[in-house]
Amino acid sequence: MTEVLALLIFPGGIALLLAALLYEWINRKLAARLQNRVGPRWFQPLADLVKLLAKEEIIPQGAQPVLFDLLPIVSLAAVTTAALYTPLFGLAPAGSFPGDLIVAVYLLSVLSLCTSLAGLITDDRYALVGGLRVLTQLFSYEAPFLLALLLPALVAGSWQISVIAAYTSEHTWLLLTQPVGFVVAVIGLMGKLELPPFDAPEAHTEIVAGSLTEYSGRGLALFRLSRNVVLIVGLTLIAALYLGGVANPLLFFAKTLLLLVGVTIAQMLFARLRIDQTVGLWWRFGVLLALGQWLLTLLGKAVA
Amino acid sequence: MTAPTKQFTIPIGPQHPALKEPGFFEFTVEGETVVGATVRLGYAHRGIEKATESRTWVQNLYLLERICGICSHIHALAYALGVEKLAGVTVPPRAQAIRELTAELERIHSHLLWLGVAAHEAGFDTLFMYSWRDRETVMDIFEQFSGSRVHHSVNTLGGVKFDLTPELSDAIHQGLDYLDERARYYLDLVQNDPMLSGRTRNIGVMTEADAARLGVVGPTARASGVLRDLRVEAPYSAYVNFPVQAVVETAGDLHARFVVRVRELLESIRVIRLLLDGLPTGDLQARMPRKIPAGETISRVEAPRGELFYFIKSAGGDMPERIKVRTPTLCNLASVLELSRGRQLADIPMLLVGVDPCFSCNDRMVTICRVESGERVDFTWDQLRRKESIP
Amino acid sequence: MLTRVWEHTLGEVVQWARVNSPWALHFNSGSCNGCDIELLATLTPRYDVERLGVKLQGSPRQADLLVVTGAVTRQAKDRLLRIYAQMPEPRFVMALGSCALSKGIFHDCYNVVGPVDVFIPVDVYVPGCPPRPEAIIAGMVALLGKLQAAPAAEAQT
Amino acid sequence: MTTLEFARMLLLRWQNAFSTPEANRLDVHIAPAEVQPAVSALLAGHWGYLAGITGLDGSDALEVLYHFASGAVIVTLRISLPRTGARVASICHLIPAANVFEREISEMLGVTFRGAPDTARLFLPDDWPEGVYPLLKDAVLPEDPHDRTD
Repeated sequence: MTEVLALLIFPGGIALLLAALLYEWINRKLAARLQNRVGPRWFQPLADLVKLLAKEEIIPQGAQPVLFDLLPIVSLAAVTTAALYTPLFGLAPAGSFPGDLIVAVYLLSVLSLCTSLAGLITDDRYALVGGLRVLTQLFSYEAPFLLALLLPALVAGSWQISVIAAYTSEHTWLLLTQPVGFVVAVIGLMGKLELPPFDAPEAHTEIVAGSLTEYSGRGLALFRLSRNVVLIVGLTLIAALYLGGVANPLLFFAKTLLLLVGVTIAQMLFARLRIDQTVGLWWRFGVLLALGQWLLTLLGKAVA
Repeated sequence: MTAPTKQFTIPIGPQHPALKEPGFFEFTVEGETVVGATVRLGYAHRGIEKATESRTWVQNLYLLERICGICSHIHALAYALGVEKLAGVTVPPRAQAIRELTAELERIHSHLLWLGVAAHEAGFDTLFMYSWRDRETVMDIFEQFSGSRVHHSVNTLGGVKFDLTPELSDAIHQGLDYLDERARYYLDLVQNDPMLSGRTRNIGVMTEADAARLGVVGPTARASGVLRDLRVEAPYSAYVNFPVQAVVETAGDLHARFVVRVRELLESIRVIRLLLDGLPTGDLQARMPRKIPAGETISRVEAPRGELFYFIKSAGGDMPERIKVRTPTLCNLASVLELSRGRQLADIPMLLVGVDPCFSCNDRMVTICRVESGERVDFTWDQLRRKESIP
Repeated sequence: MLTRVWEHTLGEVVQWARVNSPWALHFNSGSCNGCDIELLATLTPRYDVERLGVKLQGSPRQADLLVVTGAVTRQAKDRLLRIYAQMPEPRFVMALGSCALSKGIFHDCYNVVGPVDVFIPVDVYVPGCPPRPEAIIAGMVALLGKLQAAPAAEAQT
Repeated sequence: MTTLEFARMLLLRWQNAFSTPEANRLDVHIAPAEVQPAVSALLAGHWGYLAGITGLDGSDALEVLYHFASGAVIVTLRISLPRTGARVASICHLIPAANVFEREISEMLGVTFRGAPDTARLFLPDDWPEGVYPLLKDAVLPEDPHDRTD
């Protein structure tokens, strides 16, 4: 019974979705404040979500109707599953097994894959270009992001999130010993979420709304929700792995918030990168930096 | 999707987020690289040139102001200067100075607006918000001056309608102090911000020879090292007594177009300060006849986007015989199509916005120009190059 | 009984969401730019319509509110109809500026075929040449007020 | 030699008449057949750029005015054409940017530009009636079907 509750209401399920909306609001509000604006009201993401859910869903001509409906559902399901393995709100994850870190990271990528496919199954040209850009970007940030998240696993000597989290809370913050890995992980998360400056896949001024151009109601709502869940799961993972574990729920919440603030400020500072610049950045610097940090860590382990 | 060729076409407009105005562009792309471009305007074609023939000389002033909401004063100014020339009326010096002042304020408003839109195209919304926030300073001045934020109607035939009170002068000084500081900040930003430079440097390079030959005007030409500024070359209104210095950059890329426009902000601020301090005294208006003597005249002024060309013909009645307007965008648009080939799709909005196209201005005259590698060719680089070989 | 209460509550919630999240799409059907820049100005720091939940969307599919500026020209007419058709229900239209309301100063121009409301139904009119950003916001608030006043069941359709 | 005198010298061979309506302006009346050589002469002298082409409907003839500008100086090549079936050689192969201006005139006044690379409909709407040239003084323009002014 308690397990079902934990899955459906807290910390998974409803609480997760509400928290996702809260994080979106913080992100938008802070962005607005940094731009000298007042910004949205606290319930804005909820209103957007409910409105989209109640809106007419148009399946455009030329689109695969089954896939068109299914993709948003799959992506939301995948990312909420990923949430099961992460210590949401600093609490013990609902599910845990050796190697769950890799599973979680790959479940998060399902969002990108679904978004891309959503663009590719329609006839819309903006959506096609958007879908291709999502894929291109996925291939550029995925490797360094993965490397950066696996670094703590290397240090802790386990592929299980709860074990690594326990390790990091007992030792010095990995942020201090592995700063490069931390930076790559945060920037990788921004790439995953298509936040500026990595928002080329949905660049309004070039390709309207990217791969989601043809989505109007429920599908768009679910995709937006999935992205917010990825935001929260990603922040949780990074905080757990790099910012000293999950010892105290309140403190942990503060840590993820701090990360969110950092991400928002970074997203306000930069102009959008062209897709070729994004790829170049990741493969020229991201991968090398992450690999360099790996080598150093391995060397350190060998010496010690 | 399964087109037999690798090419497909991305339409931009007439409703597209990159264009706040209607225009219709088609870019043929291979992957992310643009191989062809066409444009079709006419969505904002209202037929103003014809309409001028059934309105009196004074009524036309208000019609022509509404050719464009961004450079409304400069359209009215070009028209008024032309009609005054035909009528042989000399405008009092104070009115001329106020006209120049309004034109320069409008330039600040237009360039700040452009900076914001260009930043928005580059996905740099923070800069968009900042520059539009600062633009409100100019809008406030306009409102205090004329009562309207957009269509100021400062001009009348024979002079200006509104006087510059000492209070207003103080308010403008105050606003300028703020804008001066902001403009310096933007100059630093467009020159030194690495991410923005990454999107602007070496993009859409137009050499001095290209610029001269394509007949581009305004900041687009000046960013390529071509000194084409009517305020300097052929001073009109009060520009004789309160001269401006032309801002010229030589790089010819998008970055240079950013720098030229921001430096022009500083130059406009400098001239407005001089104008405020040395404003001549006297009347605001000269008497204009209701009927304008028969004749033809050409009136050219430097709009924020470049040379604005009016041809005015009077048959001696109380309505014009013919008014022909050639806007700067028309001269510059062809260059975008030329320069877009071989570029990344992501650079296209930046390129477009680099010349600051104004389709409302263009509405009376519309074009399709195709630059395509394929068979549907209007004129291509090669043809342009051939023109160069003509002795 | 229970289903009716449930339906009523659901209707109220949906209506609340709709009133609080109007996403706008801007179409220029032949305007002089004046209204367009004032509309854009409402997004910027001084006016900031994100306070009301208004967001400018790029795709007609994702918009609730179509903002049309300018008298409708012959060439833009079909585009206007097409964009309106692409919008999902429920959709609303705002005619912005004198030209969109009555063709304004371009009333006798040969390429202007009419104000917006002869082609598509208009929910709110904002007069002015151009309307100030405050007027545009007032127009949006008026529209949202109209929505709020509508019975919940109607909002659900 | 001033810019104006230089232009006068370049165009001496093609002109029928010179006139100077205002300071800094030179109007050069030429025969329609001599547009291309005259433009070539200006180009050969590297004189200015094409600032625009104006079409006028005089009462008995159409006029096409090619405005070239160099600094403050404007040189206008003027040709006169019959009101119906007007034809003149295109200068697009000399100045590609002229295409835009020529198309405007051909749609607005019904002048045919021989040798123009593209003569498709330009800026009037797709459903505009054939043979109606709005800037002709006697043009019968289509009615607005939605006029509510009465």
